[in-house]
Amino acid sequence: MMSGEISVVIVLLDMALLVLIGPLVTGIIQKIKARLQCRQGAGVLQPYRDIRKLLRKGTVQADTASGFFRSIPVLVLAATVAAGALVPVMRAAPPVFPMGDAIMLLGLLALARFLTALGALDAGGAFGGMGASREMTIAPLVEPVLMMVVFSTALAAGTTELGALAAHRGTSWILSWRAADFLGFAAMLVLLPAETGRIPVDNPDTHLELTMLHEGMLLEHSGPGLGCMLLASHARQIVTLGLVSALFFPFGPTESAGAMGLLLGAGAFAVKILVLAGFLALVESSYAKLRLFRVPQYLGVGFVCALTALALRIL
Amino acid sequence: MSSPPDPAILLTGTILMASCYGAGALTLVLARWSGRLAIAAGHVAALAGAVAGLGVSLGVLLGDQGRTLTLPLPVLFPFARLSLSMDGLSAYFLLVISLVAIAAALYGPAYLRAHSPDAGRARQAAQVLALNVFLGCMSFLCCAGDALTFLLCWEGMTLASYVLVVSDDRDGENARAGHLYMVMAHGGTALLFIAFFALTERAGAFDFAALRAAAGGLDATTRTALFFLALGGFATKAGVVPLHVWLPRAHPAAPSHVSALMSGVMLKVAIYGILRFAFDLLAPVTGPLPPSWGWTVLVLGTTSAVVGVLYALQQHDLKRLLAFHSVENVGIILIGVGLAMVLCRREAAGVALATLALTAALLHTLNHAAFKGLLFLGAGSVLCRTHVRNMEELGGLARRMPWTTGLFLLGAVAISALPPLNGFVSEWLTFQALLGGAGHFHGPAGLAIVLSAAMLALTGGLAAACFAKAFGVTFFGRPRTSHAEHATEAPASMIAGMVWLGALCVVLGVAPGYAVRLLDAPTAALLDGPGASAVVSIRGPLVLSAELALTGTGATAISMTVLTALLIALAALAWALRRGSSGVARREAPTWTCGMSPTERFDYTATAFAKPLRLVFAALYRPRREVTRETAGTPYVASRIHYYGEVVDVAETQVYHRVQRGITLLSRIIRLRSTGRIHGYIGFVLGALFVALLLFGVGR
Amino acid sequence: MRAHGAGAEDPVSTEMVHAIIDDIGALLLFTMILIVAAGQVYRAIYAVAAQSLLIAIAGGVLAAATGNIDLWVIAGITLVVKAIVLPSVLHWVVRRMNVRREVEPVIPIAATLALAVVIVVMSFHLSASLGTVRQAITGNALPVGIALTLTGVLVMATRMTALTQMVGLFASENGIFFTAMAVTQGMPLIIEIGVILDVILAALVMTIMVLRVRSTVDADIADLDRLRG
Amino acid sequence: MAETLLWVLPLVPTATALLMLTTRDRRILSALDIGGSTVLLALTLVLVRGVASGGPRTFGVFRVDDLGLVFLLLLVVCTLAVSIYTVGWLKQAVAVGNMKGESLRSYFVLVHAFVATMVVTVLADNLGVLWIAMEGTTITSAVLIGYHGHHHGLEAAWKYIIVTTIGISFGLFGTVLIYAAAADVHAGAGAMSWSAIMAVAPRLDPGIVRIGFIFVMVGYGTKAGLAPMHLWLPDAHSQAPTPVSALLSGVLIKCALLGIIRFQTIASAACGSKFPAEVLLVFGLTSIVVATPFILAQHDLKRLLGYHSVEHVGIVALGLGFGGPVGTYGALLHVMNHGITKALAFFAAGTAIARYGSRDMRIIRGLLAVAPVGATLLMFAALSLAGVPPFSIFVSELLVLRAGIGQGHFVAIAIFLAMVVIIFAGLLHHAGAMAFGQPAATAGREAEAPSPLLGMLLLAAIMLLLGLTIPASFDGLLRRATEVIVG
Repeated sequence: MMSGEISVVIVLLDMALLVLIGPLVTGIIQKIKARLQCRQGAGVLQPYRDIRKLLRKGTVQADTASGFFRSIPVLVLAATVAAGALVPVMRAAPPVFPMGDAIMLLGLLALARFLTALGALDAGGAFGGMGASREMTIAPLVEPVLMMVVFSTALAAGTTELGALAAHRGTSWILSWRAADFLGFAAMLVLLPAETGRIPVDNPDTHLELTMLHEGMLLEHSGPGLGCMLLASHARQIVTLGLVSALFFPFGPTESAGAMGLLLGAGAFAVKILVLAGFLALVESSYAKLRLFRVPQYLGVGFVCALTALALRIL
Repeated sequence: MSSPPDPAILLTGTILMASCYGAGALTLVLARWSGRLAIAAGHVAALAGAVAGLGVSLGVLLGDQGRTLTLPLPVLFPFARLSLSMDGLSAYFLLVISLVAIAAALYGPAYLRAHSPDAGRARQAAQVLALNVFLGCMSFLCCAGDALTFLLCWEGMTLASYVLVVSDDRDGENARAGHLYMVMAHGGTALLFIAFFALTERAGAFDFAALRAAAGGLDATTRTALFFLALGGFATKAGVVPLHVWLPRAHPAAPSHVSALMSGVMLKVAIYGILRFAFDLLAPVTGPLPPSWGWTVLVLGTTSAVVGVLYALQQHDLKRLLAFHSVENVGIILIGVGLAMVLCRREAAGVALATLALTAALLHTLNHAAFKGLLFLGAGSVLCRTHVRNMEELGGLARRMPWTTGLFLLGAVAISALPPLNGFVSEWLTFQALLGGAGHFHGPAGLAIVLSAAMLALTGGLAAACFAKAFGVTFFGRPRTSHAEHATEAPASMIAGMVWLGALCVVLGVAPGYAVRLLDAPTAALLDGPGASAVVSIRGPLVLSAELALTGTGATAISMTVLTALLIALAALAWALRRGSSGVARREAPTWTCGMSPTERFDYTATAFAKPLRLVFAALYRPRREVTRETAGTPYVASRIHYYGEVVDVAETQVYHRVQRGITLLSRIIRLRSTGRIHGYIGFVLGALFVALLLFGVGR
Repeated sequence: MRAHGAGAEDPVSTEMVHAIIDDIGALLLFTMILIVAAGQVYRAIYAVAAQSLLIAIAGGVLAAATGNIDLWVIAGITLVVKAIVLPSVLHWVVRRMNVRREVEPVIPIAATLALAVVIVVMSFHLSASLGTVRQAITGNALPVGIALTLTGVLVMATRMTALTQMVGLFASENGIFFTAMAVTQGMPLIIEIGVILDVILAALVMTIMVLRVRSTVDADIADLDRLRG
Repeated sequence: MAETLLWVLPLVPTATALLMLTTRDRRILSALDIGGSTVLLALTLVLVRGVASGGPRTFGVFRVDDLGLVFLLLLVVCTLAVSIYTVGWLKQAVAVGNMKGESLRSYFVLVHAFVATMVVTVLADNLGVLWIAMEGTTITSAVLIGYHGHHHGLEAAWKYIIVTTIGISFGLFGTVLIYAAAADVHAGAGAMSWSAIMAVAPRLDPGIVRIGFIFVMVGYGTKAGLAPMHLWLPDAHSQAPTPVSALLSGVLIKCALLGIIRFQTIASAACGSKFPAEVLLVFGLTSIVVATPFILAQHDLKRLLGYHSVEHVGIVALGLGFGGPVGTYGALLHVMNHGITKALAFFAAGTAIARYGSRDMRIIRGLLAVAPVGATLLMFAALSLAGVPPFSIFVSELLVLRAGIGQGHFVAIAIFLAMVVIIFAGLLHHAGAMAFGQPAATAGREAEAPSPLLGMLLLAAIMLLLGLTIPASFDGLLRRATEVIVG
């Protein structure tokens, strides 16, 4: 029944790859932003350095936090990375042994977000609460639209398994794109900043209570814990980008081919990610952050696009 | 898989269950000597009954499919022959009931002692009696083989739960809640009476077989009318929007383990009724079900899901919040049911899809029973340790009640439909079914189905937000009042009850295939299709797969088991990472509050947490908000600011209150206008005679 | 009792009986109108007495016609009890408790009269609508009876004081008696006597209560309306 | 044997009453009271067995068939319960001063005279005798209603006696017409005996029977408390001493119903069963609808129960109107169930009222706290009146419902159910408010007296039994009674 089957090893390889290049993407985005702002900016490897530093440090834990607090970064990281295992990176086919599909992926990301919010509340204090509240306000509005985008492609493919999706779309994607695909992609582009926690929805560079969503929740984490959280947010970002690439322009061997095909896929993936990263950087440096209560309208644009995509797909 | 058990054993099991519940009901006499003794004995009996029920249901479900187990009851009423008959569907719901009942029975005694130590004997006796009657009625309602048994159990169930609601605490609030509940239940039952008797009078008999036969001869309109009557009756009980208003009042009022039963199980009994009517009793002999049925149910379900969770978000009473989530989850179940109705008995693709949808619904029934039961029990242990239901007055319980916290968190993750727990499984199946349905119906119908999928996604997200709030504010941060300050962990027997349900949540989440196996009998029976596992877990119990049967690039398959393993492995890795590469010690410091010394006033409150969403959905909430500021002399210095805000149920205020006020006012007026003069009396007699003579007397 | 259809030796022919009964019926209706129109309690009482007298006469006529002994007895009893005893009792009561002599209507007497007319028309229309009754009940006895009964009750409904209500009650029972006598077969004697005894008993109880209320609270019992709703 | 019983049965209460004239001592009076009722019950049971074996029996103007037996059973059971209840109730009433010690004898005598007249109404075969006995019940009970002597009581009694006497005289007129019709075809004194008329019923002149039945329906309907002739009922039933209220509401209105049923059988034989059914249906529905608002907005506990009698009589009429074996069976069962339940309700209400010294339901609060057993019984009675299982009325209402749906009277059913639900809401509201909450300071805290409880428990037991099952013997009785009506 499966068109092509990829061995578990490669799946795990994908996953590892994602985790490893996650910070790099962030670094690249930062670099591009700096350039666009006519700054030198930090090196693209800065995120790695940050994480290494944090992992070395000791932790300062809030005295009100409960025993759960320490385990939260761990679980968040695990959930995010596990989501990474569901994204086809250098393949365009489902794995031998089924693990999860797009819905599962979104579920895992939601799990990570949920745990992050809990962690923020655990320490008490206003920042965490505010961050969690805002994050949990935006998330329920993003998820359905994301889900609709997934559906709009899944309906064509008849499956929500990303590998199978990719396989169905085939590598000759750009030729086979229909109006629905364009609209879906547009919706996806609108959602990307929200899902990756960037301007105009969130501002990753500050805890300022006026602007932050995600960062506020990390305030009480420190040392290795914070490191895990940062790593997780990098991973989350690249996983989201990976989801886009898998949904709209998959590339890679559909058969469990040799190393050559895999390398080709990996290269293609890198290119796609770079493009998307550039897009994000562009948006981030050309827009201002929206007021919290403007965000629903902003997402509304995405919703309409996704809905139209669905309509075009079904009707 | 297992050899079909001997019917005799099952019969004995059924009788055993009956006698256990009966005995439990009779333990109320022990209250004559000691209330605590009565409570204990009654719950033990209930536990035994539940175990027996579990055994029986498993026996039927794992036994050879399609066999119906029948057991005639002693003739009570000359005009009807009472009987029990258990097929896959009944057995499955019996299973659900028994699973939760076990937890409730474990949990109950300690809870009642801790929560209301001053309870009088009469009250304890009433509670024991009502609890066992409640469980017994629910169990036998699902096994009812005829209309009268069904209705008697139905009424018994309502009455018993009413007693439990009003018995918990005799302040006016419970009495009012119970009143509203009882009245609406009665109204629903009235509809059921019509639906049933319209069939029995055609059939001339009460047993379901005869009703089926009678329904065969119905014309389309009558059939649909009857279905909607029944749907109205059951929807009232299931708390479907807009018939839900009683639910968030009555469920929290009951003792927590009863709340768990009411929310986790009693609503499902109504689902059972809908399924029984739609697929079994009223289903046309051939051809698909009338489309109006399924679509109505689908729409109702979607509405309930969204409205339920939206109102839940704005609740600060822990148990009311959970009750509103029951509305939401019933909605999710109904989405699956409605989809199954729409799809069933269409061409081949339909059968598989319908099976998928029904599997999703039934599985969610079980899952919701598990995690909602767990959550109510958790809320119960918080309640009985702090005697506070308003989460604004709680906080910081994680350090004081670690077990309760952990188990509640488990339930929260499950109900938020997050992997790797059971809530996600059934919602995943629902999504797949919806996608399949959307692909199956092209055109507007398909679009509607996808939209309800989107609504389902929205529901999931909001549920997560809601429980981030509920859990975080209740258990994390600093204790806001001395109630929370001095809380201690709940007694072991209560923990045991919660652990039972928690384990259920994990097992159903990690290895759902085994639960799907249990669904073979009911799904095959209702849809005369291949049965659940043939559709959903073809590749063994560890893999869930959904054949969307569209362009056929193959089924979507996920494996909760593998994924959980992966999660655990990764968590282990991450833990190693987190321990840090250096051995620098961990130290504690106060939470960062911009340099001020933090107090509990700094912690985010539930109201504040839910505020953004309240503003986003203000159009629907119509929130009431009053801010009064006392200024000290100059208007620029506010000495204190009072804030009062509440979100009221629109259906309740806009519809129910008006109707009620209208009726009351009308009757008051009529009563005050009525004369006390004898001349009026005589006049009425004379008038009656005069009119009667003109109406009936004049020869025609 | 006699079998159906009186024999040839009857002193008066059936047609004649019909004629007489109809005439008496007319007179009864007239008295009824008097009762309705009566502005004084005494007049009402006298009218009832007259009515009872007429009924006694009717009884006599029918007895003569059918030669039915029972009817004689009934006629006698009616004469004594309803034409003499009960009216005088009422008379006594009125004097005993010196109430105002005027009848106090609830609705204007003219309206009551109108209603009475409606009732009469209705009852004739009714009995006309079922043709075959005539042989079972002599002449116009049925419509007249219905009219009297209902009008009597009408009087009860539209008069303030308890006494006038009792008057109305007797009037309506007169209607019943008239019809009962006119049943060609005649009623069984015991029944009639039982009925009359009951009427007397009821009258007795009512009188007692009227007086009792007079004595305890100085009000007319028919005016009490504290129990309502 | 059974024949002799026919004339012995009415004599039992009469004799009891006469015996009572010999003493003034309350204990002896109560003893006689209970003794007389017990004998009555025993003899009735003998009669039931006799009829079950040997069919209907006739003796002069008396006749007993299964139809009558249903009502007779109700009568004797309630009488016994009343006697038991009276013992304790009287003690309390005398203590408070509601009853004057010296006038007790006349009270007891009147009660038994009342019972005697009711026995006669049930056993009467001759329609004239039926009428006489009916009027007899009016007179005796009127005196009992006014017994307390305060002018509320007198007012109620006056309204009662006037209105019902009017009604009864209509009944007499109807009887006369039916007789006239019967005498036409049947000739002879037999023309007044129900059984004889039934023999020739199909040949009766339909027109005159129709008029006659309408008169009887309105006349006896007044006595039975069918709307809109019911207005006297709440007054009378609320003002009478509690045991008398129980007899009035529980039994007397049922006797009137029996009268209606007797004529209904004649009418349906003469002019087809559709005509009387229609009439009954209309009056039944009217009663249910009319009773509703008064139940909702009621503050006086005993008036509330009075209006419930209106509602339930309406339900019985509805059942008879739906007709058919099911409906009639249900109606008869409802007669029994409502009689028992309503008596129980009045008893429980009476004790509560005595405890709080007020009939205002806004004052009776927190009964469960001060009198758990009594409160529970009150709740039971209320739930049963509201038609909740496992109490008896549920079963009979269910049968009436079945009949209605079976006959396709969907509009009537819709109205009926709507009203039942609304009434349920009101009743539950009242009962819940009385039972729960904190008791008022005025509430008497003394322990619950045994004898009233005994009387109530007797009735409650029957109520529960009939709710859980219908014994075969009783079922047989009801079936045969149904055959008497439906044929």
